[in-house]
Amino acid sequence: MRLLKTGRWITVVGLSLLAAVYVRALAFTPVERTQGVAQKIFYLHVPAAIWTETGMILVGVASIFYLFLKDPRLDRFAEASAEVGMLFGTIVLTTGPIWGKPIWGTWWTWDARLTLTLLLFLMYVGYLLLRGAVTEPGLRARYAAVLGISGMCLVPFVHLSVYMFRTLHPQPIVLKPSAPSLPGAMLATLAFSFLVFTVLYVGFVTQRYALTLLREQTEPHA
Amino acid sequence: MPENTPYMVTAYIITAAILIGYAVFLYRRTLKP
Amino acid sequence: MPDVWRHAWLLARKDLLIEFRSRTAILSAVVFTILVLLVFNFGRDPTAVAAVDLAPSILWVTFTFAAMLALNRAFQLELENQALDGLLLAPVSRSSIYLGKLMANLVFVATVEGIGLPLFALFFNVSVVPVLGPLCAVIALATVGFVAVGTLFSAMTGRTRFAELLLPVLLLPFMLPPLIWAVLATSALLAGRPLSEVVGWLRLLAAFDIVFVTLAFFLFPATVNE
Amino acid sequence: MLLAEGLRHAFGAVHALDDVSFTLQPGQTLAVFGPNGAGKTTLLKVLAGLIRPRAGRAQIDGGRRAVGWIGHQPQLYAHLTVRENLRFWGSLYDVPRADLERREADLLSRLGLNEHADRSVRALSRGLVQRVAIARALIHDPRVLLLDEPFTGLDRTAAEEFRRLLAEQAAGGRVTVLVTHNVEEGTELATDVAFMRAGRFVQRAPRQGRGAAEIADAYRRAVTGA
Repeated sequence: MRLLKTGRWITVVGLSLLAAVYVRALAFTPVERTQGVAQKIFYLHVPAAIWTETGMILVGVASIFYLFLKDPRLDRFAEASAEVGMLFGTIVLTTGPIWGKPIWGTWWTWDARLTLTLLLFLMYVGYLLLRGAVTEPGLRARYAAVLGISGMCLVPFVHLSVYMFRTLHPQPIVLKPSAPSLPGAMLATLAFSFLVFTVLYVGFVTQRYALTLLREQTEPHA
Repeated sequence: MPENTPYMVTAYIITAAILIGYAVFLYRRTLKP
Repeated sequence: MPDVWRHAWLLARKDLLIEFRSRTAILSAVVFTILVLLVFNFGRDPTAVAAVDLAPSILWVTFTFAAMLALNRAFQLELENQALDGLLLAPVSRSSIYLGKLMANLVFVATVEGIGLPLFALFFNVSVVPVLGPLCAVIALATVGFVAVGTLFSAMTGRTRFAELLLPVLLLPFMLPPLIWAVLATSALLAGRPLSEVVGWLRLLAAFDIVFVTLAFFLFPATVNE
Repeated sequence: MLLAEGLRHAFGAVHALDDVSFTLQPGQTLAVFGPNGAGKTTLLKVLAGLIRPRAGRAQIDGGRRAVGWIGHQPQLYAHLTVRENLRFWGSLYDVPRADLERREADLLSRLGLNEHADRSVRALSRGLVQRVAIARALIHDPRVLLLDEPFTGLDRTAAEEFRRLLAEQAAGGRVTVLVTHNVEEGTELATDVAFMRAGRFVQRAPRQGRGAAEIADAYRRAVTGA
C-alpha cells in the first residue's frame, strides 16, 4: 500500500510539472522561425519517443535478470514498464502525424522516429497480448521475458533499417553528436519536458506495479 | 503563422488527455483492484 | 557440441519425414504461394505499373506468407500426444530441439521458395537468372532471419489459446528489418545495379541472422523449462 | 536406485511438494495415491528432471538416460509408424543401432505388436497405443520407470491387460513409481504404497499383500485424517 501512495504522489507531482512545462513551452519559449507554432509539439513528441524506446529497453533488461533470478518483482516491473511504454508510444503516434501535417503536408511520413515508434508500439501490443494469452503465472513470466529480451535486441536493428530507408525527418536536431543546434531557451524547455516525462514514467510504473501486487494479493490463484 | 496553431493546440490537448486519462484510470483501478 | 547437432538433425529428419509424408502442409503452402502471385498479377494494371517496380514487394510478400504458414504449424506435431514432454524427458539439450525445429522449418520454407521463385520469374517475366546467385543469398539470409525468430515464438504461441492470431502479431515487428533490407537488395539486384550496392544489405541481414539465431538458441530453453 | 530428499516445490502460492523424501531399490514399485492436485504429477516431473525443485534433491542412477515415462498421453508421433516411433525415440537416447534393432524386435514381439509394426500410430486403438507407449518407454532399457495415471482412457479389459503387461515386462528388476488417483488400478503392481495430500506423504508403508479394498480403506482413513 505504501508503494501505491508514493506512486500516486509522484504522478501528482508529474502532472503538475506537466502543467508547468505547458506554460513554459507555450508562453516563455521563442517561436521557431521556419515551422512556426507547430514546432512546439516537438517538446512533447521527443521526450515521449525517448521514453517509449527506453521503456522497451527496461523491459528487456528486467527480463534478462528475471530469467536468471526468477524474481516475480522483475516480471511485474516489466509488465508495468511495457504498459507505460505503450502509453507514451500512443502519444508519439498521435502528436507525430499532427506535427507532420502542417510541416510536410501529409499525416503519415515514413520518417525514422515515427516508424521506430510504430514498431515499438507493435512490440508492446504483442507483449501485452502474449501476457494476456497465458494464464499460468510462471509460464507467462518466462514467455514475456523471452519476448521482452528479443524486443530489446530488435531496437538497434530497427534503428539501422529505419534510418537507411529514405527519411523525411529533419536531421535529428538534438541528438546530433556535434553541438545541438537548438538555441538555449528551446533546449532548456526540452530538458524540462524530458524531466517531466521521466517523473511521469516513474509515477505510472510504480502505481501499475502496485496495482499488480494488489491484484495478486486479493485473489491468489487456485 | 496563426494557421499552424490549431495543430499545436490539438497535439497539446491530446497529450494532456492521454496522460491525465491514464492517471485517473490507474487511480480508479487501484481503489478496487 | 556435436551431440547437439546430431540430435537436432534427428529431430529435423523426423519432422521432414512427417511433413513430406502427409504433404498436406507443403502442398497448401505452395498453392497459397501461387494464389498470392496470381492475385498480384491480376491486381496490377500492366500498362501503369511495370513488373520490375512491383516485383520485389510481390516476391517478399509471398515468401513472408509461406514462412508464416510453416511457423504456425511448427510445434503442432509436438503438441499432439504431448510429444514435447517426451523430447524434454530424453537426454537431449533443449537447444537442440530448437535447432532441429529450425532446420525443419527452413527446409519447408526453402521448398516453397524454390517453387515460388521460378513461378514468380515466369509470371512477371523478371529476368532472375543473371542475378540468381546474390538473389538466392538475399533470400536465404532473410528467410533464416524470419524463421529463427518465428520458431522461437511459435514454441510459445503454440500452447496458447489463439495461437494462429498471436504468432503473426508477435512476429511482425521482427520481420520488418530483414524485410526492408531484403526488398531493397532485391530491387537493386533486379534493376541490374552493381553488386557493391547490395553487399551492405547482405551484411546487415547476416548480422541480424547471427544475433537472432544465437539469441533464440539461448532463449528457447526458457520457454520449455519449468 | 532412486533417491528423493526433502523435495519442495511450489507454483506461486500453491505448494505442490512439501518436503517429500523416500528411496527405492531395484524391484520396488511405489504406488502413490492422492486426490487430483495433491502434487503427484509434479513429484514425477521432478524425479524425471522435467522440473527443478525449489529445494531438495532427486537423484536417479544413470540420470535422465535411465528414465522411462508412461503417461495418459502416449508421447508418440501419430503420423509415424510404430517402428519409426521406436527407432526415433531409441536414437534420441543414443541407443546403438544394433542394440536398438534387437530391443525393438524383442519388444514388438513381447507386446504383441508385430503385425501392427508398420501401421501409423494414428490408425491404432487406444489399447494398442498404450502398448506402443510401453514399448517406447522401454526401448532404451531404463532402470527407473515413471507411470503417470497410465490407465486413464482404458476400458476395464484393456486396463487389466495393460497391468499384466506392466507387471511382466516392465516392473521386473526396475524401480517403478506409479501415480494415480484410482486405488483399484495401482494396488496389484505395488510393493509399497504411499498416500499423498497437499504435497506431502501422509503415509508410506509396504503393501504386505494387502488387497485393493484394504488399501482403499487405509487411504480413506489417512487422507481424511479420520
